[in-house]
Amino acid sequence: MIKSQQRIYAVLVPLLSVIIALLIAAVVIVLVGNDPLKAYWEMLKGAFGGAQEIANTVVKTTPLILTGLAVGFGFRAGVFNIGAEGQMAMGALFSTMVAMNLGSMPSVFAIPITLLVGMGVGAGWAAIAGALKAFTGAHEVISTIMLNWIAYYLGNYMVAAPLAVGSGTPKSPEIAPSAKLPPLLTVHATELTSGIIIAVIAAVVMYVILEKTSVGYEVKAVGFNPYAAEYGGISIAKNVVLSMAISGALAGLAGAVEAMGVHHRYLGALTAGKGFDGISVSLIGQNNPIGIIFAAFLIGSLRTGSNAMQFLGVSKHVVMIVQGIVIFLVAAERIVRTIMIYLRFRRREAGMES
Amino acid sequence: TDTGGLGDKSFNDGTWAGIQRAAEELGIESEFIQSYEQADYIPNLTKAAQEADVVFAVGFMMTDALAKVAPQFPDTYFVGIDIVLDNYPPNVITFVFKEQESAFTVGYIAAAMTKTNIVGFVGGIPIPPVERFRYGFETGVKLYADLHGKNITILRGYTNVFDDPKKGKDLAVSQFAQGADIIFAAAGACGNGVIEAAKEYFTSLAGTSDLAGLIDYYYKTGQAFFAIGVDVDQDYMAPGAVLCSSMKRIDNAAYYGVVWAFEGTFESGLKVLGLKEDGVGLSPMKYTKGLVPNRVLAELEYLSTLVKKGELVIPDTQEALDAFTTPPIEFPF
Amino acid sequence: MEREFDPRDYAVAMVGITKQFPGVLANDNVTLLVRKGEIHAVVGENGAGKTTLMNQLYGLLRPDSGKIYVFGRELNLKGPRDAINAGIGMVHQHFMLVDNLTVAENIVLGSETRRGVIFDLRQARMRVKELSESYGLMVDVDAKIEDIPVGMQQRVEILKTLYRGAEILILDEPTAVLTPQETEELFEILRKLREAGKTIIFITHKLNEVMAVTDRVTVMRQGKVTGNLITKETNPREIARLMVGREVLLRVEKQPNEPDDVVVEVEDLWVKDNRNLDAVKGVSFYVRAGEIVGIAGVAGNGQTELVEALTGLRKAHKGKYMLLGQDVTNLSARELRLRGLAHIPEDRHKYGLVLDFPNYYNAILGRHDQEPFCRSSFLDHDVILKYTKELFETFDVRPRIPEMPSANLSGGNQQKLVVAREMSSRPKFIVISQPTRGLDIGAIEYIHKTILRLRDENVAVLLVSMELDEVMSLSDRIYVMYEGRFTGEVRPEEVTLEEMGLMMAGHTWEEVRGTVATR
Amino acid sequence: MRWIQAIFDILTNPQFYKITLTASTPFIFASLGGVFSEITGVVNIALEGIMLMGAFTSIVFTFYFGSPWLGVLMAIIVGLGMAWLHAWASIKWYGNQIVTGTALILLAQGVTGFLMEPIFGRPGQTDLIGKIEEIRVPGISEIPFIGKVIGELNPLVYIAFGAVVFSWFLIYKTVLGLRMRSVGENPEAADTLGVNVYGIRYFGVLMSGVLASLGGAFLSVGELGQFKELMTGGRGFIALAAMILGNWNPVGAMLASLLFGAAEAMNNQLQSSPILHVSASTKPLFNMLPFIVTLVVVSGFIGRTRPPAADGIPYIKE
Ligand SMILES: Nc1ncnc2c1ncn2[C@@H]1O[C@H](COP(=O)(O)OP(=O)(O)OP(=O)(O)O)[C@@H](O)[C@H]1O
Ligand SMILES: Nc1ncnc2c1ncn2[C@@H]1O[C@H](COP(=O)(O)OP(=O)(O)OP(=O)(O)O)[C@@H](O)[C@H]1O
Ligand SMILES: [Mg+2]
Ligand SMILES: [Mg+2]
Repeated sequence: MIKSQQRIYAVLVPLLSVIIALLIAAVVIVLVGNDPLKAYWEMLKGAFGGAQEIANTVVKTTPLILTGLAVGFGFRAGVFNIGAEGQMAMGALFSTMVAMNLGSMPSVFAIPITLLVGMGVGAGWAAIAGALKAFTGAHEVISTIMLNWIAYYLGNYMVAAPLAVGSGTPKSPEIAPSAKLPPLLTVHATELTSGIIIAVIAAVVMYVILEKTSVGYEVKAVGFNPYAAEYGGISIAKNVVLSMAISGALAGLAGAVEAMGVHHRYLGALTAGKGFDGISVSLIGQNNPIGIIFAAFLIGSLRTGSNAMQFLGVSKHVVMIVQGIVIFLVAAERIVRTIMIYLRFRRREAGMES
Repeated sequence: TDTGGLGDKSFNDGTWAGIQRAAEELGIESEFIQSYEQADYIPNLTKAAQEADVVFAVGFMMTDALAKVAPQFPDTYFVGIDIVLDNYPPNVITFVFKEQESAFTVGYIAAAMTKTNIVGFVGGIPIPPVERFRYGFETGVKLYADLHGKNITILRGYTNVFDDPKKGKDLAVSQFAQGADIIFAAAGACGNGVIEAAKEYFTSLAGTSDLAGLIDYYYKTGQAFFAIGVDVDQDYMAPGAVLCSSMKRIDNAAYYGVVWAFEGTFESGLKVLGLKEDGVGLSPMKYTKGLVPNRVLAELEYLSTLVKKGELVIPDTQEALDAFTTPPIEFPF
Repeated sequence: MEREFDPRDYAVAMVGITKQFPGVLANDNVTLLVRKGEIHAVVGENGAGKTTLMNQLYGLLRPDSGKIYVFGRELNLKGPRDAINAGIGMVHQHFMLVDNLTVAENIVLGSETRRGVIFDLRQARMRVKELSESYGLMVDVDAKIEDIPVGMQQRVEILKTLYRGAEILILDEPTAVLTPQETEELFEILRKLREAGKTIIFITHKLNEVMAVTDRVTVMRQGKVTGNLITKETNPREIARLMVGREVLLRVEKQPNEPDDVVVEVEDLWVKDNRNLDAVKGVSFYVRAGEIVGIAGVAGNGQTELVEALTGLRKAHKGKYMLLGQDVTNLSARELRLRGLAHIPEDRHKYGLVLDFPNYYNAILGRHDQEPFCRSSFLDHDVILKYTKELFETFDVRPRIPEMPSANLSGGNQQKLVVAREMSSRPKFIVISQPTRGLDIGAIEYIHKTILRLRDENVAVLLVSMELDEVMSLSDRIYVMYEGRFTGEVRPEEVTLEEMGLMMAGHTWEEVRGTVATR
Repeated sequence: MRWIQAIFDILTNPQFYKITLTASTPFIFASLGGVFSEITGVVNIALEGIMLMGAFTSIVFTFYFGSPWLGVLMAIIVGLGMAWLHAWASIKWYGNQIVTGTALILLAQGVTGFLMEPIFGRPGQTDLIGKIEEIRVPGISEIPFIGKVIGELNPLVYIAFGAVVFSWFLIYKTVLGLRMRSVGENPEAADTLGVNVYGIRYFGVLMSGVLASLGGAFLSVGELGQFKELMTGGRGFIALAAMILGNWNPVGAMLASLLFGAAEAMNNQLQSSPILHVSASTKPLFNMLPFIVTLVVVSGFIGRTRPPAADGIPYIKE
């Protein structure tokens, strides 16, 4: 009974948070002289108003699911992977470099190979932090932050100089057509990426690994209590590295999917903070793979909708504010719960009076 | 716009200025969308195409998006700034600039004005436009040095980002510390930090920060620290401390893009704008023109005509730069 | 009671206290009366509600109903600060010390010596030194808590209360983590405090301790008071019956047993401790199938390191460790387990359990990747659940909810879970360390019986315990450990407690025998 | 050989040390802020956001009132406000501290970006509006070499080092500091001694707001005289790393910040060095230097650091 109530809260809290955040943002919108209802209607249309809009929303959601899973897996295994950003960049960069050269290979090979390269490189990049933690005790928060910057600069440099094509663009050449993820749907120039399928599969795989396998058992044990894990014959070092590697593989996959499904090449700013967004996504989704899918969808639709809002002259920053408030309230969910209890209490009182 | 957004004091702002100028003259409405990230370009361009008659894609980052969206909306005109496409549908025009031709002028001035015989270059990410600024700058420096028997060292550094002014400042300060007295910044918003560094150093040297004081000091001692601006006329940002700016007339390009579309003279394809087309150029040096010897300005005027006539070609690749040798030039005065 | 109840007769009078937790009535109309200047024992099974009662006296919990009088004044405690002001001090069951602060800092925290805003450490040290000398509570004022032994930590806790001028001291299971020597020292201190006029409430599971130092006893069971006794007029058997509600064997009955082949052989083993100093300095011993070998010694003489080396948690840098004829020196815990090792660790929270795991996960820790629980990396939850249920049934782990996080089990049941898991792994060799720490007499009885059963099933058992009684009553052979070396190997029936004490203080068996003989 | 020569040149140039100081200052402020918060047991990942708000606020008030010092003062007040939000959510409501921190970063980015247009009439970035000028310390500035390093600096740089001393003193020498450390390590123990756990945690978090905000203000009115959206550029995260590397100790955090600043200064100087023959377009790789140095130091020389035991765990009373 308590458990089912918990589940209801897990859904209600984010929803109510969104409502509260929109209410606060509405005040801001009024203050700058716009009509919040119109703006929100525009936002809703912008996110779900048609095939193209929905496709856009899904495109935004896909990498967020994967980075959310990456960070979430880390949390479940007791490591704070703040480096999904860099792992995603490296995954995208190297999968692009491989996929550029797969000219004649058929898709059945080219796509899996490219995805695997993205995952492998992401895993490797994260495993550096894992190994440093396991063998020298270096705090993963420091090392992943540093690796983020190194990845960022490396990526910038690679597309500016050695990989650069074109007269002005910091971008790599296009990947081989056979390595592109076939779009599920094309509306105008918008391609609904089949990466979403990969992301959902990844969520299922993460769930299975965590809940159904001895690998999940071991990484969780190490995360919760390394002493007991070691006592139970579980290698701490191996599992710290493994946890980071799996987390990084998911982030690397996000990069590969983004490169193969959306941009078809590597660009310096491809990650655009999605690795950091993964932290919020995983925490709004309570580190639960299903929750993460919904959380990513929530953020993805807010972002997509906000672009439409700009046409009314409401700046994109309003949506960042909304997002900030939503995440804030989800973190301090007790605030929202208290409000809910208060509302219910009021309703009951009103009911008694009438 | 691209993710840089308006207020970059560079090409987003430049475009917007041009569009607004045209819009005022033609009495039409204009609106902009700023993208969070690259994945937004396609949806935003699509949305814009559905609502407007002329759509601008500003910045090289939008190349792919433009190529994909434009063919979908044949009745809408698309103008790309800093973009080169592989093939051009009839409704697309793109502009690129010969950055090297404008940078060569500021390089020439820098070489003429340095007292330490060391000048600096601060780049952002070494993408081709940034590099073309550098090639031009180095060419200008070399030309002056060769023609006037000076021996000038160029310090080069990159911030590897475009949006962190503090990094620009730290790099500029490092170059001043290593003896440079004039620094050219081709680093987006990082350049603001370079300008601030020049202002700080020059102010500290002269003991005053107002324009008259700085100029007086320069006349008295011949010493200064200068920054050179980029993309738009940045001279106003720190009067006296910004020697000049190497401009891309993006506003002109944008203006013509709108006007051509509405006047029906739209011709699709790539337009490369250089000195000749008035697409790039030296800022008017509103505050500092008096500091530069007239002879230098005259030489520069002459060299510019050579460039416009195609008799002097400014390198636009590293190889061309390495191969560049100063041709025998006889000034007619 | 002959005359009207008058709270002024008592230092502490808790009357009609009731405290309900979700699902548990922890205190059910409890009345506790403590006279001024006495040492008053509160005893009872695990979970009887002793700690809950004391937490209410100290202001950490608020009673649902009931009244609390201290020196005749009714108190309405809103927090520990009120209790401190009323002259109450409490030494908690789990120490409340700040590990990375020094002893002096811990003692004065909250009532610091100061000059303006500045913390006057010099004065703090002085005051603490004075205080510790006047009560004979020796502490190293400048040592960090994390570097001092538990015995000293305990004294720090007591000093904390005295520093705040406590007239009434609550000690919640203070002896659970102490060695016999330390316990004896503590009793001396308690007596001294009583002489100084302090009132002491003393919670313990050990009836001999009750008999040794207290004046009166309150017995609790399942949230209720089941007896108020005067120590001199009662006996352990009676108290035990009131606690458990049935007769309890206070001493195990052991049948002699014929040991089998040698299972474990250790030769000249050297192990370093965390500070990289030699903790085990060349010990050699053997354990045979079907025998219990005890290791006795005062805490901190290398037992912990020896156990860790034997169970794969620590490297030995010299020596040889043979298990079933194979050299297993420095193999990992995993490999040792595969070869038939089981281990009941001394610290069940740190090593024995992943507290955030559900019980059924903890029930397979160490065998989580083996058939039948795991097939080609996939866990078989049905099998695991069924196995856990059986385990809970056999070993009487309560409550019988496999899905519950182990953190929510009581300490006694956590220990039972660990014991159940390790014993059911069909070990050839089991290392058992401090198996009954903090457990009530009912649970102790059960665990002792189980250890003997293991022996009778022909397992080689190594029992390491600070409880001299425990080692003496269970072991077939005993090695006494002092400063990393064995001072002797004895059979329990041929030594006296006094002789053991001498050996634990560093005298060899020969010396001890010599002294005793010449005397 | 050339490399050694180049590095030697740099190390003997007083400007190298001066640039190190100014590059380190934002990290010093923000990492001290982190120390204050975490030492009482509250993880504050929002440093980045608070810095950004500080940078913004100080420029806004400089813009309206022409006084950068007023800007700094207001930055402190706004920093307190941001920190209070963090404290309120994570202490009073037991919020997940990492998430509230992330939320505050987003909020700061949104609010500063949003207010650009109404206040300055255009988005993106402001002009050079005004800043605090360097001051020359008489006496010190005349000493050879050292005078060039520390004789003439932005007052906020001196304040940053003052803040290190102040923090060290507060944390290790005062009653409040003792209580802060106890609350971050074992709040329950502190509570049983009547220490006001929540009050102390509020104090720690609010201090982090003041300091991080100063770090941001240093970037805008201290160094550049302008505001640019997202101008903190991840410095809050680097400060977080500096705090950990410095083992949650103010002096350690300062040293880690200096290390980072020195690596950044070395990067800038090496890139600009006229005697190194490195092709211009590979120079951007030098920008990785500070991060690689930190990674090496973390793993090689420092090893394990130990966070306060109760760091990040909400303290829930009965
Ligand atoms: N925080 C709590 N939440 C829920 N129930 C609790 C809590 N604390 C104690 N209880 C309940 O109160 C009962 C009494 O617990 P208490 O700790 O007082 O026992 P105890 O007599 O001190 O046992 P022990 O001898 O093992 O220390 C427990 O059985 C438990 O069910
Ligand atoms: N957070 C909790 N939620 C629900 N039940 C709890 C919780 N914590 C403890 N309990 C229950 O409290 C009881 C006793 O817990 P407690 O930790 O007080 O042990 P104890 O009775 O003192 O035993 P021991 O002396 O062996 O430590 C158990 O029955 C356990 O299920
Ligand atoms: Mg208890
Ligand atoms: Mg207990």
